[in-house]
Amino acid sequence: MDLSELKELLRTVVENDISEFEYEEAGVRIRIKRDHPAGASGEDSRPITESPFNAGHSLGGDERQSIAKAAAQGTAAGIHTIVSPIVGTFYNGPSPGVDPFVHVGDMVQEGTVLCIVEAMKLMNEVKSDVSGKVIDILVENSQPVEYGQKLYLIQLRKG
Amino acid sequence: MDLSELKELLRTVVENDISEFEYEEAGVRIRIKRDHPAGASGEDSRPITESPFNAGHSLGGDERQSIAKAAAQGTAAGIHTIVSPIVGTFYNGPSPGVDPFVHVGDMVQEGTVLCIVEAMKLMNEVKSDVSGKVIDILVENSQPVEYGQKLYLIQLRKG
Amino acid sequence: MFRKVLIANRGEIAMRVILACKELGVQTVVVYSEADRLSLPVRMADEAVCIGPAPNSESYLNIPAIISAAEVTNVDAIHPGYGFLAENANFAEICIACGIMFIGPPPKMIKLMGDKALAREVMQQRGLSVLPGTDRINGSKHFERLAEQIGYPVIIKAVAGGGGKGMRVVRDPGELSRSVELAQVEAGKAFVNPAVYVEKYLEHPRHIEFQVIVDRDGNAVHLGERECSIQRRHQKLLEEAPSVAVTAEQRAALGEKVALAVRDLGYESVGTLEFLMDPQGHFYFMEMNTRIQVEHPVTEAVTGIDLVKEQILVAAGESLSFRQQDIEWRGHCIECRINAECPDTFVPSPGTITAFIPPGGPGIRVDTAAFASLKISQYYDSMIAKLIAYGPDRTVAIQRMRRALDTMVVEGVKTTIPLHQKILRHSDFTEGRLSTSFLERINA
Amino acid sequence: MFRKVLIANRGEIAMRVILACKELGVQTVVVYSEADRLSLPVRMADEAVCIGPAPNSESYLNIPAIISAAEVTNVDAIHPGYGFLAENANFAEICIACGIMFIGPPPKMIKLMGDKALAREVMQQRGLSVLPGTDRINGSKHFERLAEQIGYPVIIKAVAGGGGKGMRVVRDPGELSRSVELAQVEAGKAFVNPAVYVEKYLEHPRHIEFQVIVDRDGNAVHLGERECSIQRRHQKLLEEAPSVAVTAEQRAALGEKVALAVRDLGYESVGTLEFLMDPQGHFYFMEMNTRIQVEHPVTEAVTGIDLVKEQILVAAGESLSFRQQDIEWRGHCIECRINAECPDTFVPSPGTITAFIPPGGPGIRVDTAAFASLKISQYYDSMIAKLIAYGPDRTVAIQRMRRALDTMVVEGVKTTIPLHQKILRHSDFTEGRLSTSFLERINA
Repeated sequence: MDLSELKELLRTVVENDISEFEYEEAGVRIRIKRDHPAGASGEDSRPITESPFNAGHSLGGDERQSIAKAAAQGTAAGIHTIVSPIVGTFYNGPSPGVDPFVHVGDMVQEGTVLCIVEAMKLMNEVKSDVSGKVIDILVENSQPVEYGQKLYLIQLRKG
Repeated sequence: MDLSELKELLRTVVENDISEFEYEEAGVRIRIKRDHPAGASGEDSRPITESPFNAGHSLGGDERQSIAKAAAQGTAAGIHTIVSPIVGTFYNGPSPGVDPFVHVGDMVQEGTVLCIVEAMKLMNEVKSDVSGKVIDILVENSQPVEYGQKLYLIQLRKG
Repeated sequence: MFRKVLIANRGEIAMRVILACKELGVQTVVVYSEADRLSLPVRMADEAVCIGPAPNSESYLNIPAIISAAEVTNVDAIHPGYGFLAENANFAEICIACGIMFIGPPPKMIKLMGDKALAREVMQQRGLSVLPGTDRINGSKHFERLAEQIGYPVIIKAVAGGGGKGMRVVRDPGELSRSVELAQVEAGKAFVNPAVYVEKYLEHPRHIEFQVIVDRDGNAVHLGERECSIQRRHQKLLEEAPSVAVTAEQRAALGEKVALAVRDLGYESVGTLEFLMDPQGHFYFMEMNTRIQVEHPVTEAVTGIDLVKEQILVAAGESLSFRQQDIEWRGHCIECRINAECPDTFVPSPGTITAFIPPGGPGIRVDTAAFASLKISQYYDSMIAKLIAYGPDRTVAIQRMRRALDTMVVEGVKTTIPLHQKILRHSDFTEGRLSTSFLERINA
Repeated sequence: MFRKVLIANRGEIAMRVILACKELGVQTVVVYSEADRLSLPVRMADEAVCIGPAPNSESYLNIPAIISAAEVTNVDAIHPGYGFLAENANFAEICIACGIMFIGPPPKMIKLMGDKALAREVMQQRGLSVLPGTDRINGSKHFERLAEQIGYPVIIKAVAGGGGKGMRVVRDPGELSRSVELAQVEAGKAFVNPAVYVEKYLEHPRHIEFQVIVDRDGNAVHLGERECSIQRRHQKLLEEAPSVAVTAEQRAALGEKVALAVRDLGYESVGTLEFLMDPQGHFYFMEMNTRIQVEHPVTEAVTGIDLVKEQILVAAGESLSFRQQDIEWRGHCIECRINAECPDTFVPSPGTITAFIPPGGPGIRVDTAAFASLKISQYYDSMIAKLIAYGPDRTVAIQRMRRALDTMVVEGVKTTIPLHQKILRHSDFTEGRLSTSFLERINA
């Protein structure tokens, strides 16, 4: 079976909402498994309430899910996500009015301090655990962040 | 099996609301699983109560489902199912103590009277709508039957 | 008591009757159409019998099939629920002829109250006020003068009516003749019987109804009123008990009249007398429903009486276990009908419920046969759940209903939840300024 | 009143607090672990903050993370629910030090009642009977004579105890020494504090507890008793109010003592005093829980008082809206804890709930955070729902609970439903012959 046939098969499996598929013939073996073939979707009757948390918008169920997944899986190939290790307030620099630790485009080393998350008056430094280039900063200065919230995207250095 | 055959198989599985399908023959092995084909399944905490209906056992959810499916789809190729057109009491012959209209093994024609379903003192004849051989009688004499309940399996005459 | 009862209905009311029977230790049989094979009542009843395909005429209105199912399962009685055959005197008569108790009033009472013009008459004779109106009109003569006497606006209603069909409001004398003819055609189509009558039309009345229950020994007790003013197209959407507009004195006085009237008529079982109430506090009898109502839970909450259980007990010949003086009204209760329909246009929204999380916590009752993965069929009524909130007073009942609506999850179909959320937060509702035109007013 | 409250808990009690806050018009924030990202409280709260990974120590017991979440969301108060940090005096102190109200009693009251031996002492001083027993035992000297005086059997209990840990029954004097040592080791492991004490062991007592609520002005009201005799491994499984074994006179007399005692101690908030009751009708104070109990709904049902709302109001400095003479007990209420565990072995049964249909109808309340497709994590408590049945009397409450259990659907995990079905149909239960050994007896 070639790639285009495989892709077509995958599409068919998804379209038909199959949760598991196995096929074996003459040395070829295919196994497809899907976790949430349909899952809850559709309309939510709950009124959306405004929240000061997370840059002025409440995290809806789907969003919470996608954050969880992203945090768990990392993102696209070669891009590393730095997440907040604790709940607290994000500061991009050592004190107000001072230059941020890093800007988009900066190269960082493993161990470079990226930001501070303040929790209970304690300033917790968040260091990069990889070396590479900062390609995005996902939160605003002095914004509250939760555990596991994505803070920085780092393009890994090749090789 | 080529891709178009596989796709057709998948579609058939979905259309018929099958939850699991496995096939193995001469080195070919296929397994298909779907999560929520239609009804709820799994463990049921409800105590099973005895019912006089349907030969002394209550129809559980799954059974009801399977009857619905069978009634809707017919059964395997070449075998035709005669279902009850009404709710009532099934009689295999014209009156008690008299020979049944048909026995397993009998050949029947389209229009042959197979049984009577009594509803509100009215005797409703059920005729065969195909020609073939009676291969199974699925209910006991004078048993209550519901709408759509399978009564006879007829092996269609070939050609 | 009955040993086994057949339930000739579906959805939440079938579940409701199953629950009552389980509490009474009575076995249950539900009949169902092919479309309801995976329904909750089928799963929860002791026995279930498929009686036909999805269309009502071939299943839930199919009298021979239902009677045949009752015979093969050997039941003592049939509970018709509401809708379908619940107010079909012919069905009640056939049940009785087949030796099966019909859980409802005697057939002649169903027949009497099924004739809206006659019901007006007998209730008027028994001291209930009715709106100025005519007797039935078969031709179209003389009634112009009658309408003139009554005073415009008037409303034309079908004698055999119900559900808003064959109803027409006439404000201009010039339109009377044509409106009568149209109403007659509509009534003929909807109810076979084309007869109509004319009545004074109240502009912004409240819909107030009284619950009664009568046993075979002639003990007649009223359980107070329900306010059902919030309607769309003459169909109730939200009900409450008690009504903020009814005083304890009015409740006692009208309730007594109502109980006396139904006893005098030889009524048995539960029943509901519907009134219009004008802003001056006058009550006008409109019609009597001879079955359990959708909105019975609000009365159950404030009186503590299980109406469905009592209905079954009374049908089995038991004497009522309470008298009028035992009835106390306590607290306040609101019911919201959660329908699978667009909350703006009221167009039904059939489909598969993908998520269904009913609300819980103190004071909340949910009557439903819905669950996640259930398919809502286009063949049947769109009501999927009744959300019932009780509290020590109306303020708490409203707070509880709001949070229940806000925490209820229904996905896969559109529902009336957003409309109820709007109603429950509208100052006209919270301050009790209700009338049958409430919904038009707040949507305007 | 508070503007915004943070809920430092999960599952049904987090939902319960959200519902109370919604009724009070208070904004809610829930904190949650990664395992609870798709939970109902997270969906239903106004805001939700992830505070850590699944293990309790890193999330629901992670004080800095919770306080930090409270600070960034700018809440006025924290509701701890039950379990987790609810009876952690240190947490309550930190909340107060950070300017956040702790919705519970003053920290020193938590500390006092956390020392079971000291709690015995102060309550005995205030006129409550306790079982004959010793003060704390640090070494293992002298207590043989004390045990002799008390009379065998005796029970060894951890001073810092709870949940059955560090408890040992001793029937044979020869086993006392070894049992004390083992209990000390167990207590040390479970609670850090190895101190134990010895008490007379009652063979078949009832577990009866009294609910109190005290406001900041010193108004102390008792809301009567709950019977919680049906336990497995010292964990409650089924509770009811009132107890069939407690007379109105006993309720009034002990209730008054209890209310006076807690007021005298300077207690505030809701609290529960647990007693053992011997067959002669004597009550022995065991311990006091300084939080809302799992079984609070049975008291809510029979008194009509919303305990969680009152708890929040009292914490906000409001005066109680009722006095002792306003409290009336009406009807009967039973609660069954539906746990995701094997009904025979009580082994937890984590997994994904594939179908979840809570029962409805009159008199039924369901407190739960479960729904179809929810994953039950092995990290947390196995209770997935509380099924609460109210009726005008115990007979009707039992009938309703039976049919509620029979119509509840939980698929995908094993539950305690079959065990409750067995209990509710056992003649010892229906006739009220209860003791803490009930479950062993009926399973024998």
